[in-house]
Amino acid sequence: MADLQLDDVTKVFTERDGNEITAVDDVSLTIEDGEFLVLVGPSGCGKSTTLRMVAGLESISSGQIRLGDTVVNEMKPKERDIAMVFQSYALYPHMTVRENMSFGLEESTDMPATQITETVESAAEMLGIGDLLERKPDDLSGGQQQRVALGRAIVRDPEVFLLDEPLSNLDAKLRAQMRTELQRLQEDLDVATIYVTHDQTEAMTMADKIAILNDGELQQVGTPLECYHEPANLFVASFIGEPSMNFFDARRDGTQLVTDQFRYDLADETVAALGEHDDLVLGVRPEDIELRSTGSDEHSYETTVDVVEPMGNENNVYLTFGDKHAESFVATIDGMNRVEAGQSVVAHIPEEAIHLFDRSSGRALRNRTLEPTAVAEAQF
Amino acid sequence: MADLQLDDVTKVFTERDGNEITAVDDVSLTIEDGEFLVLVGPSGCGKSTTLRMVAGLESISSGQIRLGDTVVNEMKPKERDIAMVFQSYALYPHMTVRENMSFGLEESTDMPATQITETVESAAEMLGIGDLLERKPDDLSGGQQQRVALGRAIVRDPEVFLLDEPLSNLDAKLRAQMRTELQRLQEDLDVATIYVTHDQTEAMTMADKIAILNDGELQQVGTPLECYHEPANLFVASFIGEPSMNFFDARRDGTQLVTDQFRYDLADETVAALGEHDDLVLGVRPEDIELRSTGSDEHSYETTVDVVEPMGNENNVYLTFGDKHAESFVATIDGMNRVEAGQSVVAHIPEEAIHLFDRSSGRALRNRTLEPTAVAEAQF
Amino acid sequence: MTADTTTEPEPEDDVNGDGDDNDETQGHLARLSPGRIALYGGLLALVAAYLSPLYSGLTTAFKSQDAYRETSPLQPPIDGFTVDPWLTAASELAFAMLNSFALTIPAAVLSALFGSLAAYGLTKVDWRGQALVLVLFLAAVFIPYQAVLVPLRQFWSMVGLSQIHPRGELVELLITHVAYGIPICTILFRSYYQTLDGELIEAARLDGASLARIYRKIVLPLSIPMFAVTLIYQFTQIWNDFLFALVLLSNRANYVVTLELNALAGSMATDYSVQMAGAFIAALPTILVYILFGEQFAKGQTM
Amino acid sequence: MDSLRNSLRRLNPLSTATADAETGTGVGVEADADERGGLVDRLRRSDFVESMPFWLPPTALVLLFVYGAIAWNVVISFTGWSGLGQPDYTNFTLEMYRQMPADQDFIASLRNTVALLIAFTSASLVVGLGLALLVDRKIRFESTFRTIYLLPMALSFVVTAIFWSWMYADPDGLINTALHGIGLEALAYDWLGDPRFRLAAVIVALIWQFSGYCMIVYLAGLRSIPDDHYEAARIDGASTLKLYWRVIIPQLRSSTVGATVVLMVFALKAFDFIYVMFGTNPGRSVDILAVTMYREAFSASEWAYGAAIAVVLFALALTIIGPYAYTQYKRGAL
Amino acid sequence: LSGGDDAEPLENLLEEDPEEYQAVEVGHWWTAGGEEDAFEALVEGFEAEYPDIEIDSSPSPGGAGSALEADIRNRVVDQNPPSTFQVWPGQALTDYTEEDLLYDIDGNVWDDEMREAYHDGPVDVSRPDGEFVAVPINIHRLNNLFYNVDVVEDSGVDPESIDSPSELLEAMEAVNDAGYVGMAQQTASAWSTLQLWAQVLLGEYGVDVYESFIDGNVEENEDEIRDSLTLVVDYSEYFNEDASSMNDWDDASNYINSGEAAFFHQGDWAAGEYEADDDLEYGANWDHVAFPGTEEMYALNMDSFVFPKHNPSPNATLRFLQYAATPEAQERFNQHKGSIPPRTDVSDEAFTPFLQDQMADFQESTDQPPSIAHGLAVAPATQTDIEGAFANFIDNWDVDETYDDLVNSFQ
Ligand SMILES: Nc1ncnc2c1ncn2[C@@H]1O[C@H](COP(=O)(O)OP(=O)(O)OP(=O)(O)O)[C@@H](O)[C@H]1O
Ligand SMILES: Nc1ncnc2c1ncn2[C@@H]1O[C@H](COP(=O)(O)OP(=O)(O)OP(=O)(O)O)[C@@H](O)[C@H]1O
Ligand SMILES: [Mg+2]
Ligand SMILES: [Mg+2]
Repeated sequence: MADLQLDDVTKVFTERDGNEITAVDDVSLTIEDGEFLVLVGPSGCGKSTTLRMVAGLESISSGQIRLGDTVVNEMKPKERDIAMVFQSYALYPHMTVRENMSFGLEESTDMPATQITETVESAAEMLGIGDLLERKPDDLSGGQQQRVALGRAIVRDPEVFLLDEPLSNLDAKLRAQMRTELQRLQEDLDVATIYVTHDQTEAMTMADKIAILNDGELQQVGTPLECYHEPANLFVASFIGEPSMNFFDARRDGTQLVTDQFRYDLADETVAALGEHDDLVLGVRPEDIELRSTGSDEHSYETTVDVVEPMGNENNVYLTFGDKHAESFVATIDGMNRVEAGQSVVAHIPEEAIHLFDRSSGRALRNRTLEPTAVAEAQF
Repeated sequence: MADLQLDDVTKVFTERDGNEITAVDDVSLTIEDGEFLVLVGPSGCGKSTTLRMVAGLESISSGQIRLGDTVVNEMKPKERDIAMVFQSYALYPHMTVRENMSFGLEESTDMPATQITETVESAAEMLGIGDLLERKPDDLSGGQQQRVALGRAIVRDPEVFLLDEPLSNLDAKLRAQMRTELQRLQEDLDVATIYVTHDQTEAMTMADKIAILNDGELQQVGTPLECYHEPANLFVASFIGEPSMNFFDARRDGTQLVTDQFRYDLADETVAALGEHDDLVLGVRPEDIELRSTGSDEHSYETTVDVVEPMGNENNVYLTFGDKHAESFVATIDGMNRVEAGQSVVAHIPEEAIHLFDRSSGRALRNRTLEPTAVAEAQF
Repeated sequence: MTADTTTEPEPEDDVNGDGDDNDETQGHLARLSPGRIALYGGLLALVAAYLSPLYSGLTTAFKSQDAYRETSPLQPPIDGFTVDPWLTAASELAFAMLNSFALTIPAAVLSALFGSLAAYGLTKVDWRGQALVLVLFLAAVFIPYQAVLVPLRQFWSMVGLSQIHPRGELVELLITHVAYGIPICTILFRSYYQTLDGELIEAARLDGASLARIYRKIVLPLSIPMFAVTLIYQFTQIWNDFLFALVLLSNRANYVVTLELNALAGSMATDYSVQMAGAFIAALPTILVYILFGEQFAKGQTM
Repeated sequence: MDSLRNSLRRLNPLSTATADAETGTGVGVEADADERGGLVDRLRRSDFVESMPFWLPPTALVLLFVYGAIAWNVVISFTGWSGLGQPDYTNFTLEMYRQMPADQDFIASLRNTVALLIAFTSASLVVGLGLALLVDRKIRFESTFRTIYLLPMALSFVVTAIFWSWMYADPDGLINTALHGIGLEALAYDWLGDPRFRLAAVIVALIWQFSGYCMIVYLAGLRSIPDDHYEAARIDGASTLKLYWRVIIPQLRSSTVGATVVLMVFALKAFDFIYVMFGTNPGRSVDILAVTMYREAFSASEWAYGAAIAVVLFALALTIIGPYAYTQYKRGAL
Repeated sequence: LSGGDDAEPLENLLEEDPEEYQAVEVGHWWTAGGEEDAFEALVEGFEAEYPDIEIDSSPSPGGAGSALEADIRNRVVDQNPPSTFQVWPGQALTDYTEEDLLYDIDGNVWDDEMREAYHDGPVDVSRPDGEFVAVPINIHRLNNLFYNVDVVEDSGVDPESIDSPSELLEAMEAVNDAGYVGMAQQTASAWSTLQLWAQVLLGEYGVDVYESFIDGNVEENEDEIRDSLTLVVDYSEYFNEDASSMNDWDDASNYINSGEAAFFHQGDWAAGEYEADDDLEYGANWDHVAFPGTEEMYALNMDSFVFPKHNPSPNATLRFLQYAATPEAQERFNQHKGSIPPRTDVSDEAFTPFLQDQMADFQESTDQPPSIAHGLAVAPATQTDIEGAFANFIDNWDVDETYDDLVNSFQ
């Protein structure tokens, strides 16, 4: 049982034509024993490559990977005591479920056959696939295959557990179900886990900690809510959350923000947080925008409803500042609220909810203030 | 300009081994001129088959399809004046965009070449692909290909427009964008449209009317909000909405519902709606459940928080009635509300929000009452 | 497997086979492990083994009669180098090469065309029973031609093209090759058409094109890569055919190159130099096709 | 905003006209369809009929030349036809089949055919698999190696027979020269002269010609195995040997089946090679049914007997093709 | 399509003095060396005689005529034969005569004058079924034993005094002891050994047994056949070691040129190899005797021309056949071919000393037994089977099995 540590890990691929691609750029991360780290980021950002370096399937261009006190850079996969679940499951199609699950134990340990049988059967029982042991993978449903892939990994009782988009081949309902199951399983196993996904829901709901990668570089590591509410930069702010945060380019003019569409007065402490930065981006999440039929208080603006997307439990309302062809921004309101396209509404953007970013570096200068309410106080 | 009408349309496939598969079972539907009908349902429920029968790509086993007053059952696809956009786009890879878009006009009309050119160019302009006309499909991005496929369909100025999961090959951001575009386009074209998808968001946001299929049978036809708030049966109730509606098996005992976990008093008008039915399913949407720290009024129950999935803008809270291993149900609360796993909370299930279904037939006996609030009155 | 595969390669010296080995650019020479060296050694030894018949043939073909008698076949033709065998063989085989070309090219084109038409009719258009027809085609690919030789002879002697014109035999052979080429061409085209997106054809039907127009405007242009494969396959098959020619051709003037090469070998039994030169000349077109279109050739072989 | 449809309409008066016309005639079409909605009309419209021009001519050619000829061959085998005359289709006899068991040449060639079938097929598969595994190890110049191993496949059997008769020549062919060169004179046999080695010599030459084919079939199979199977096995701790033995090779089953069918069927008809090397009368050590058939029919004018041997050959081929075609059909591969 | 019954009678086709002749297409396999020269000489002579008629040579080399044979058969079956073709006479023609595919040319070509000029053997093989259907053009002798003079002298053997095949075995023993190859032979293809066995049978047991054998009486002659086969097996001990990989007789005959072997049995075409060798001289370095025991015989291998029905050029064909039967044609042809004219009235002046000796032997010969290996003696199907038997024989030298095969060959 040990922590997994990545120190300045870099991976450079050299293509045949001599081009160098830095797939992973100087990434440092610590995954504590028992911790569940979710690695997210857009396609091609280096998630899989990072995972494969940890597994030993890809060499490390520079930096160190340590498991406990051991540097594992030069170790072969089988010496690392790591188990991995692949996106495609990579089940051996010619072997039964039992053979698939035993294979790793037979190859990498001296465990006697009877004990292997026992281990495999108890793991299968735990995963609810005890009665499928004699089937071939092709005769299993997607969810069952997924469980076999998990089973194959857990029987080996590894130090570190790696999962590369393990749910992406399942349909929505099954994915939701497996998500919860996986989470429970990891809690039970209590082993350091890296989980790669590009699904936000998975990232938010499963992670102890999220690590966000972009273009090979680590953007932020934090709890899901930290990343949601206190994004380190523009990229994280736009990547996390659906519908995405609304952004307005803004210039600071004294204690006022000036955008193409509106002016926004800032409180003193907000101004202080900005320091010298004048070229800014104002961000606000759709659910933080309040819509009212009338009103003219501070931070309220006359807008026109462009489109309403009713989602049942909520409505996404696309708003524009007067001009129909200007870019719209989105506010999310309760599904029971009725708004019609074309209607005029007042949008209120509360100051405690705004994010401000430096436009050139993208760095967050000021994140929203969090005043979490306990359930007790809220009405619903 | 005509309505499209399906009367008791059935499709039976005979497999090689003689098995009969009823892919579409006695479906009747009317799509009015200019109407946008979205056909949803789980995989394999017969959506594509229905569409293909309308297009004439699949023969009709029984029933009638009418376009205006004409029965088109026996007509060949080209005689039906229908355009279709395929999931794979089905662009002719060896032809330029221009040739792709002209092909249908050349094959099915006597339009002179100059006029074809004009038509194609104006449609391309409209779709913003005017400068791509000389490219081959392989040189286009997914979104551009999608637009070409649309262009190919609209230049033919069809009576009916069919789209089979046209956005499923696009990534999330592009999908959201194309969704709005498609909607606008259809409004402009003002032509009867059937749109197949299994994406709920698309169904809810794009449709004038949703038709929900399951296992070849039509479950409900209605506006998106009707389907969300007034599901015709259990299937629709569980299919529409994410997270899915919570269901509790219940027995009626006088004016009380008795479930394994709790008792629920019913108002008189609710009891009246139930008629003779005693074996029921109680349904309630996650966002309709209110959580409070204390309280003991009617329809409130002591529960324990099992898991909290923070999604940023909202939290999905999984609750159990005391026993940790009983099945949990889910409530959605605002993202700013803090709840912890293990905490005890009181869940309030308001009577106006509950749905009741007959357990054996699945038919809805009582749907929630709708009291839509105007934006004006709501705080947010 | 040779012993070297038991040696574990470095982590990224991957054993998997997706063909594009990006790791090799990191300098194979720099990290040639003993396992790799053994691997290349084995591969080169196999190359030697596979090329040896051609090598000994080639050296012999350049040797004069004396040099051939006196030197080992391993020895390159340095003393006694001559191109006479090539000239002799070429002049003997010239007319037969022409016959072969006149036969092979149209036969290959026709069988590919028929195969493509049949595959289109049997794949992209749905009707029951096509699977049965396809089973017949598949079986026909594998039928030993001995099972049809006698009737084939009878059939053509009844038709009697050879009596109408001295070249009639070649036409008979041509038609025979077309007929026996159709099954494999159909199977090849069919497996290709199955990978073609069915929605393409449906889109064209919705666009108002008839089956013939769809074939002409959509399927045919998209089949060009497969035409390359089948044409190359059929070209080599027909060029290399011996049995049908042996049975159907009786007039020397109509001999195709395989027959004439066999005749040459028979009449120059002791002159290996001329035999080898002749063998190379007869093989030249297919070797050229193979070298120029190796990819398509390999595809055709694997169906 | 102007409706797009209308703007298109304006652009396109013709289409409006046709659209209107269509609504006008629509009823007519319906009535029409009702009147002659019978079988004939269905047929006319059916894909079956419409697709006929495409598949019928080639199918007819195949039926005539392949299946018609096979049937005719069976008929001929019952006629007892021999000599330069014409078969007599009025009298049928089983005589041809009756005399087979007593015909030592036939027995010998049947035996050789089966031996060739088994030895050649299995050896080619093994060699081909070995080549494929070697070539698949991310080697440099992979395509060059592949090209060389597959090259013999491009050659006519007439050509390869000529090359190999020179390879095998005793004492100055390349093989014996090489054996002498490395001091293994004892192993330098007269490969083509000695009846003990003739069949083996033919098999070796045929392996040379066909192993490249097996290689590409196996390579295609190997390349269809996803990379992550290799990776999963390595994480599972399998050594390279175990990886291949337990994970990779078992997945090549369908490649093996496909290649086996092709090789076996080829082995049945391997005629050209033996004919060119040894003539029509190669002797019992290397005679195979394909050659015997040719000799009986076309050298001795024992047409019916030749046809009967061809029927036996065909039956052998059928035992191989039949199950294959059937499973392909069952699997829906057709 | 059936046989030749429906063909026009020859008389209807022939014209006394046709205005125009079709070209004569001649199928043959004389495509190399002296054979090619011989055929060209024949054509030259004919064209000088008949300037109006063109000869269209249609050669099919390879397989010692087997390619031609198959081609001709196919064309005859198709009723599309060449005008005439080279074919072994005798039983080799039975397939044609059974189906009545050849014209009887008695009267048109054969006449009394001609018949007188021939020995019985050649006449008999020209009318296998009683009707004259073939015109012989040459004769090769099969019962020859060539030897290298130095080698036999060195081994103390006198070929002239060897009287029977069994004595030949002893002579070979002596040669072997002297360090030479007893008999040069090729055993890669079967016909040389079949031919050798036929000579052994003739030499050891005489013409009657031989003729009884070719009539199909195998079992009546079981002992003779077994013994003669055994004798060939004994011979094989003294063959050159590489006999089994030699496909061609001329590789074997080379052992005589080079002085490595004493004896060589082959048709008289082998003499060409020695005559062409500048280092060797007939009588001094190489010499020839009849195969022991066959001194009175002239074992026949012949080529002939026939007149197939459905003939494309009947008038020209007739002229060609008539010409082929003349002494002039046979002289022209045979001096190049290395064979002797079938006619006995041809001057020997133009021939080599060796052939002159052979012509003299022919004049004096009492029997002219036909060749088995070349199909003169037995029907084609039988010949194929016998050849098969010997193909097997040279593989395993098993007398019992070969005897059984020979019995079966006639069934
Ligand atoms: N073997 C390789 N050779 C060259 N470049 C590679 C290789 N593997 C990955 N890359 C490149 O490295 C970058 C990161 O790839 P990686 O597979 O880690 O992305 P990812 O985040 O897993 O993406 P996805 O979400 O699509 O799986 C990409 O630009 C990719 O093209
Ligand atoms: N050609 C066919 N032959 C036999 N069965 C078919 C055929 N086409 C479709 N089916 C069956 O009909 C049913 C409906 O198929 P259909 O393609 O219409 O589903 P779908 O709703 O479009 O599903 P998806 O969302 O996966 O596209 C399925 O059970 C399918 O297996
Ligand atoms: Mg990845
Ligand atoms: Mg579908």
